[in-house]
Amino acid sequence: DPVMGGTLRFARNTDSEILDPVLNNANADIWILTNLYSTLILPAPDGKGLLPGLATAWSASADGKSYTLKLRQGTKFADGSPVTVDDVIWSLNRARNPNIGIWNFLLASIANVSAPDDNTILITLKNPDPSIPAALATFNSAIMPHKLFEAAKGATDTEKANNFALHPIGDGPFVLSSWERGSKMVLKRNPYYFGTDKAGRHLPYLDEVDLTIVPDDATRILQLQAGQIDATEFIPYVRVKELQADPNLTVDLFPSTQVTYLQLSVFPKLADGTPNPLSNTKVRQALNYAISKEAIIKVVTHDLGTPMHSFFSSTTPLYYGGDGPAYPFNMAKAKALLKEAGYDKGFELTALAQAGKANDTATLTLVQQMWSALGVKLKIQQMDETTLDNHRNASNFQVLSAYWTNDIADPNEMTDYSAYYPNIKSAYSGWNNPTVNKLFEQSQTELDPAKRAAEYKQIQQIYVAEAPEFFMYETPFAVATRKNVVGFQQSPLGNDIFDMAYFEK
Amino acid sequence: MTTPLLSIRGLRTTLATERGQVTVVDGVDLDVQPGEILGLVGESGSGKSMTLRSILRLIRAPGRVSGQVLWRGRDLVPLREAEMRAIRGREIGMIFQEPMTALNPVLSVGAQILENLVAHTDLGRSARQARAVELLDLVGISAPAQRVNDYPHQFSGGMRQRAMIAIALASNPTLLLADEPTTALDVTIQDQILKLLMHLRATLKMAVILVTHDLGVVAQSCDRVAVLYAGRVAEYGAVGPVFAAPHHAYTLGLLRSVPDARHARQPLRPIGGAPPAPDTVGERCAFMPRCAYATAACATARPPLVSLSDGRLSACVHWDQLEANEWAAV
Amino acid sequence: MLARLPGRLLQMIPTFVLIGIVVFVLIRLLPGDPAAALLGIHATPEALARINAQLGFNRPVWVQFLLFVGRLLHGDLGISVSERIPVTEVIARRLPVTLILVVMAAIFALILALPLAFVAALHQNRLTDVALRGIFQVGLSTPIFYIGLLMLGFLGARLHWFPVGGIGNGVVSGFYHLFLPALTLGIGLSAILMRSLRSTVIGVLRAEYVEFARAKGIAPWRVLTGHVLRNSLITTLTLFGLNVGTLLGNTVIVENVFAVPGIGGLLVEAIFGRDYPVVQGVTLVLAVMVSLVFLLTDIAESWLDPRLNG
Amino acid sequence: MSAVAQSTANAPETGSAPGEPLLVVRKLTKTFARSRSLMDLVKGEPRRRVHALTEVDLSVRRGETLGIVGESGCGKSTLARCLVRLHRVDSGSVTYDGLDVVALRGAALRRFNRRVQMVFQDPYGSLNPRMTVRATIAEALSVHRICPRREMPARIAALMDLVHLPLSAAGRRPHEFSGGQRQRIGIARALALEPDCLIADELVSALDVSVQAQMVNLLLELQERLHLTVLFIAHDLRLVRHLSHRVAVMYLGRVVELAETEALFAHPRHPYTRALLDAAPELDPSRRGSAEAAVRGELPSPVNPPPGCAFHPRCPVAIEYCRRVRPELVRLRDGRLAACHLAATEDGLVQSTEL
Amino acid sequence: MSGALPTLAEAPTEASLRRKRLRISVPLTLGIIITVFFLVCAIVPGWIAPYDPLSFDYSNLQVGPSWIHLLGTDNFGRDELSRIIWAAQVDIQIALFCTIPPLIVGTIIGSLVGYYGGIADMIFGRVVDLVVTFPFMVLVIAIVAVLGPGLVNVYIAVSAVGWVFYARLVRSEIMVLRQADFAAAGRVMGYSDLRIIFRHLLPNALIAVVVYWMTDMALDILLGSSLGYLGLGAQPPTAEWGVLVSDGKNFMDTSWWMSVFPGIAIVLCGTGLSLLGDGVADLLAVKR
Ligand SMILES: Nc1ncnc2c1ncn2[C@@H]1O[C@H](COP(=O)(O)OP(=O)(O)OP(=O)(O)O)[C@@H](O)[C@H]1O
Ligand SMILES: Nc1ncnc2c1ncn2[C@@H]1O[C@H](COP(=O)(O)OP(=O)(O)OP(=O)(O)O)[C@@H](O)[C@H]1O
Ligand SMILES: [Mg+2]
Ligand SMILES: [Mg+2]
Repeated sequence: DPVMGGTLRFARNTDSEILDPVLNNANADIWILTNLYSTLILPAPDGKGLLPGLATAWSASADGKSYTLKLRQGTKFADGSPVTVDDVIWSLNRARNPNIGIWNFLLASIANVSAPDDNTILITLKNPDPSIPAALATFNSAIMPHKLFEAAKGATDTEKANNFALHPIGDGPFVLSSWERGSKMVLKRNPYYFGTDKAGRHLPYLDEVDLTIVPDDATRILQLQAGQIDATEFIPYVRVKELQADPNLTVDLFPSTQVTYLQLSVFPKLADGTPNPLSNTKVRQALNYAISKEAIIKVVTHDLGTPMHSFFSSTTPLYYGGDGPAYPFNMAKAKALLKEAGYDKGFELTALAQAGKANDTATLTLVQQMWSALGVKLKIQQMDETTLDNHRNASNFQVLSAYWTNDIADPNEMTDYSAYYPNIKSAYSGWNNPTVNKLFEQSQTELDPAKRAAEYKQIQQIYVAEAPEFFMYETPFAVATRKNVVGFQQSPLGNDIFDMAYFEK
Repeated sequence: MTTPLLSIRGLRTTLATERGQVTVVDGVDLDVQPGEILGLVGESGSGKSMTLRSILRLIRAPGRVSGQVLWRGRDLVPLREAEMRAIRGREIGMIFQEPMTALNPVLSVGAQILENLVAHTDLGRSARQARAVELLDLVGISAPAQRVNDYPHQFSGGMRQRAMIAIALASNPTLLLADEPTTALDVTIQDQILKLLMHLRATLKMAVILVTHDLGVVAQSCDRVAVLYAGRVAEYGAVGPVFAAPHHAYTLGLLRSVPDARHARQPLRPIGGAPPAPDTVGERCAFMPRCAYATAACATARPPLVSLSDGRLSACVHWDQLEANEWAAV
Repeated sequence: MLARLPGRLLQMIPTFVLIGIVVFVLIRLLPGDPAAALLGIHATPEALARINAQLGFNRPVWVQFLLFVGRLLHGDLGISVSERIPVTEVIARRLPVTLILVVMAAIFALILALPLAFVAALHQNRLTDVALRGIFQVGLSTPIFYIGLLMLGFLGARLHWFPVGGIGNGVVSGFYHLFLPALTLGIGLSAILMRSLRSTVIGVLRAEYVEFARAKGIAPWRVLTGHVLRNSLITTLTLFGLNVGTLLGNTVIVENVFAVPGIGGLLVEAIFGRDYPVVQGVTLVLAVMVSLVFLLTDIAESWLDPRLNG
Repeated sequence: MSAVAQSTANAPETGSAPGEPLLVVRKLTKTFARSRSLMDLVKGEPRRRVHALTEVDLSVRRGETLGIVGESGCGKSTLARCLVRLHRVDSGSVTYDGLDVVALRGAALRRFNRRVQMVFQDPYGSLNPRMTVRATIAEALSVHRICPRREMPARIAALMDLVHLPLSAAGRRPHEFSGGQRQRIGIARALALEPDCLIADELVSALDVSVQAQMVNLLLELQERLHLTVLFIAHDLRLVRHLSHRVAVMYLGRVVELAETEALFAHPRHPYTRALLDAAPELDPSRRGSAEAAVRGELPSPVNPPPGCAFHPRCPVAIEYCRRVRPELVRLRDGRLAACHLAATEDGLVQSTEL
Repeated sequence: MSGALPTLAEAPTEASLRRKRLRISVPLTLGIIITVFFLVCAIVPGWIAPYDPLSFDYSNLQVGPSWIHLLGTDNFGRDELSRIIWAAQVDIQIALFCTIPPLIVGTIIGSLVGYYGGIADMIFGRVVDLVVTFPFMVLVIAIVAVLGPGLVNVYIAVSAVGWVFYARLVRSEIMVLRQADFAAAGRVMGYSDLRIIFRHLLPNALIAVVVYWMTDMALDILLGSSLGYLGLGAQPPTAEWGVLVSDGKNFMDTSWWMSVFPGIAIVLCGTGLSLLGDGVADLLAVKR
């Protein structure tokens, strides 16, 4: 049985920047936010389904153009003040305001939010949107205390948000108690949290979570081994086996939506005006075949990864993996395809990677070696993240090592990003497939789950066949804890879930 | 003759250099009588400073001192370091060749005097302070109470030399080893320092070994003189007779190198060549290659220092064939 | 020295202005701007423009510089782009840690280098000397992060003598936590100091005034403490002053390894995060700090060496 | 060797006959600024200066040796350096063979330096430790294009012979020589330019007596052979007396007495000269001086020279007038120059009542 | 006059002097041996390295030192020894390219500034303040971030900052040397300033420069490692000692050889360079 109380000391590799559900943009913010704020609907810890949150029930109208949600009774913010419909309406309106933050696109289909009565929220849409429940379960739709926010210092929304986020009062399982930037964040149990476990006990079990910042992987692991912390995330894959063998530790491998792949530019011409061999589908296919994912999975992920079947992870709803791994290693085919494309003499490519990410450079080093058999010379260039993003966002790259984690339990975010041209040219790759574009637009308003699944199946199949990326692997989140820590979970979206964690006696 | 205060026999000092062991003091014999000033002259590198340092055993390992240094009848050479320390500064004081480098630039002059007093006297704190001021006064530094806390760089060259003397005199030594105390100074200041030394010798009944380049200084201030050449004593005797009739060809050469007022702008008669580097002499008279009187006899062995009449010693085979020095005839 | 103090302080001003300009230009030469860094892969031209306008980074650089200087005169360093709080607060929280770290490191370096340099110098070219120099050569050639991780692994995780990184709570625990990182930094510095210190000590030991002190018949340890130590310290201080920059540079690595939220790590983070106000602020604070250290070493030197009071 | 002698002999005659003043110094003043602290600046204190030379008057005759003596820091080296233009002078004039030396620059200065050369005091410091003797001399020859490249070895050999250095030493570096030999190299280098005036600043001070004597002989020989005019600066009165035709005595940046050598040594007129002579130790042990020092006190600081006669604080015969009024360098009855009120009074140049 | 002729009989002959001048001490010999060893590695790594430093061997990942792989293999199964040998090429290159441009530029600027002083010296003083006030590593990181990672940019960044240290060193040496009488002698001889600076003063300042240069080379190899730790140094698959050490960091517990052996290479090379520096300084030193 779960034991109440205790302080869990958890080490992260980087600190949060802002604890505002709407203005944030870093994973380090997002993954902690769900502990401080609740949403109307909660994502299931396994990422597959949705659970009641501040709303106990929700339903769509027949035409799919409105949603009605029933608010839970008697929920309170961490300061004891009640959560009202006003808070809900204001929070959702703020979250979908196109001038605030970058997540409003998730709620772009909402036309209006209103409250027919004190217990009901009515959301009307511009067009049917099947992803709305999932969007309402996403961090940016968190319900915040309107009055307290307005009371925060500052003239603009940004200023108020900055100040409010220093001492945020939310309706999540924990409340921020102290924050030493760059070093330590203390979360205290929120006594007003509505959540209960199956036995009806009030969550969370823990009294306190201490989040310390330890940038270096090796140091974090040393701390865990020394018992200075109880749990830590981002265990390098190379260390997993070794830590699993440690009798004091448990290593959890949580299913994740994380995929690692190489992003490409498929524009006919590169930024410098030279012709781009990767604009040729056959070349992309050939290079894909020439990568031994097994070898990479073995060397880089130490067999913790699995090959990709689609461009998003197998934990994503509507995933279609029926055709097997994308481009299994086949050098003969690769050579043949390259010859067909007229590139059997080989060519040069430059791959960009983020400096200091050992796995990225390891992967590229392997790819470099594998492609050399085709006469393709890969140059690796590391750079800092911002410079890399700059190259990406200007489509000024050939190959770029990338990874992705979903923020919403729906495939649309990733598809919109990677495969849909009109928005950002399919992640700045320039891949423009009219069929995919049309299918995606349809799926965005498709209310019939079966039809939507079919549309997504087709999108994924086309994507894999056209190969606008080099498929690598999907990996779980590796979290190591002391043996006596039970119940900590990391959702496939990456959120650290502390409310069910406790210390075993 | 009274028993000498200090009697050195066969003093030999070997230093370790890049070229290996080098003997820089090569069998020096010397006597110092109580209360006398003994001049030690010789060309640069002849071993004057090393002789003084060897007396106090200020030669660092792996350098070695051997022979006999009888200080009031007690041989200093075999003494332990701790015993030696009781003699250094206490019974035998020493002033170094260059006051600029021998005074610690970061300690006040007073502090450097006090060090000596702490080590060798049981004066109390204030008594020591008073003594330091008294010493500076003694060596002729005006307003000593104010200057005692000054640092060496705030002193002029002459004052630094006086400060060194004050330090060496701190615990009333019986013998003062003065290594070229005036070489870096001007004539007028040199004159002051030498007169000071002679005055102190008289009042404190202290013996002095005075190392100098300057034959005039020897003539004016010393009772006896020892002429050093290539790490050995070439000639030893009372100043007057030695200057009047040198008994070593080298001493004669030195005296003749000095310009003579009566022969302005006439060529001088210098000793040709340069002194030998230590340890390159071999078994012959070290001065032979430069000597006008050299004969085959000089080449057989290093001539020993032999006792001549009235307490004079010479290591010259031809001591009796030398011309008398000319100015002595005046 | 005290007479020259105001002059020295005045002399710093052009240095600070120069540093300000160089930093201003240098950081703006980096590809991407604060908005791009904030938004990462979510950047769209509109969002970039919106945020840069909000932060005031759309104005000409010289206007920004003048505004920066204007605010600076009121003690305002602007708002951190990533942390969204005033830079002064960011620095106020991080600076003390680094200060303590650096001071402790300096002390460790001196404690290590000074006696060992003496030992080596006194045993010149003998086995002790060769061994000590060998060890310090290893210290000099080992990457600092590696020394740090070894310390953590052995003294921290294995022997449990020290905490594995972090800064703890409270003063005592703070010092305890900073022990290993300071030692790591100190080892690096001591290796640099040791080398020249040894030859300095050898030189001082040969100095005539040391010989003269011996001629006074004072005890050897008094010669060492009264004459050799003091004179060697002067050189050490000079050398130390020259290496403060290196020391601060190494905090970048050490703070990372030991999870110390200091200013070195902050600066690099801010450079990578294009957090202009933080980079400017931290650089300025570092410049002031280093200049103060120079000043302090100068004062200490002139206290140790009366010749400098000329 | 003969080449050197010849070319000097063939040097164009520049008008003035032997014995005529070749180098004339008038009212030469040189000060060095001391660094000023900000405090001084704030307090408005004027920049403090070292008065190294104050209104120095001198003339050197063609072919003569002028000796200059004086205490350390009295400005002897500064004077020498001003004469060869190592220092810029503050005021006053230096005329060399009718040429205004102070105004020279560029090529003209270089031409002047060829005629007036200097040999330095420090035998260790004045030679580039990394250059062999041959290179040192060859550089001088080639920079000034003294002779064609092929003739250079012969010229170098001649010069080395002139200063009595064995030719076998040409390939060695300075540290392989003794002090006296180094001074010879320095002289050879200076003579390579075939100068007609040589300024020897403490040429022998650092050397042993026996070597000093060798150098004195060399100087005499060279002067004889090459008709050099020599400015001989030294501490050692015996040497100055031996070498010089005339002697100038300096004190605290001023010339206090200038006379024919023998006259000066026989009858010093300035009390400082007298003190200097008294203080010099005689070589005859039977003629010991008094037990009292010849002069009290130390050289005053050139930063704040005393008012009136600079020597008055140490002068045994100073009167009140000396404290107030600075004596000018005047020609006394016997033709010598001296800057002393009392000497002037003795000669009746000044009415004693004026004092 | 023959009496004035110094007798040179006792003086050592020219030949014996030359021998003495070139007498090579034990430390110097060691320094030369080590340096030459690494130079050979750098010039012909292919002749010495037993394996291709780049070829993967998936069946031999992270195996410890053995007779087959003397220093073990890395996480790609690459032979560690071969990688270390090939890395010498890069590291010697780093050592040279990071130091020679600053050496030349710094020496020239330092000489001129030291000799002439004045305004240029004051400006230089401010530049020195700027550079020493700013942590060296941070400055290099910033410049590399501007230029982009990669060795060439590291060279540019280090040179852009590093010349100041050489210039400062040379300046202070020249300031002392220009007071020397032989500088004055040069002026009296009518030599041009440039001749005096570069022919007379500079050669005498070079010892200090050489000693500093050797240390600097070793430090730059280390800097490469710190930059490697941050991913800004040599780009994969290029082997570089510093990067090898920092790559091995994650394997300290499981495969210690991956970081220890390249570390030893750095130590050895650094030792060799500093022995060489001290030895050469001894040889060049002018005895007095
Ligand atoms: N530390 C040393 N190492 C090696 N040789 C030395 C050392 N000190 C002195 N010598 C040599 O010992 C010899 C005697 O030196 P010493 O200093 O006694 O000469 P000196 O007569 O005092 O000369 P000076 O008149 O120049 O002071 C010289 O040949 C000198 O080169
Ligand atoms: N470059 C300089 N800067 C400042 N002061 C100087 C400089 N050169 C000389 N002086 C000062 O000028 C005065 C005269 O010095 P100078 O060297 O001419 O004396 P000197 O008579 O040659 O002494 P010595 O006999 O010791 O060589 C001294 O007080 C000296 O300190
Ligand atoms: Mg001596
Ligand atoms: Mg002089």
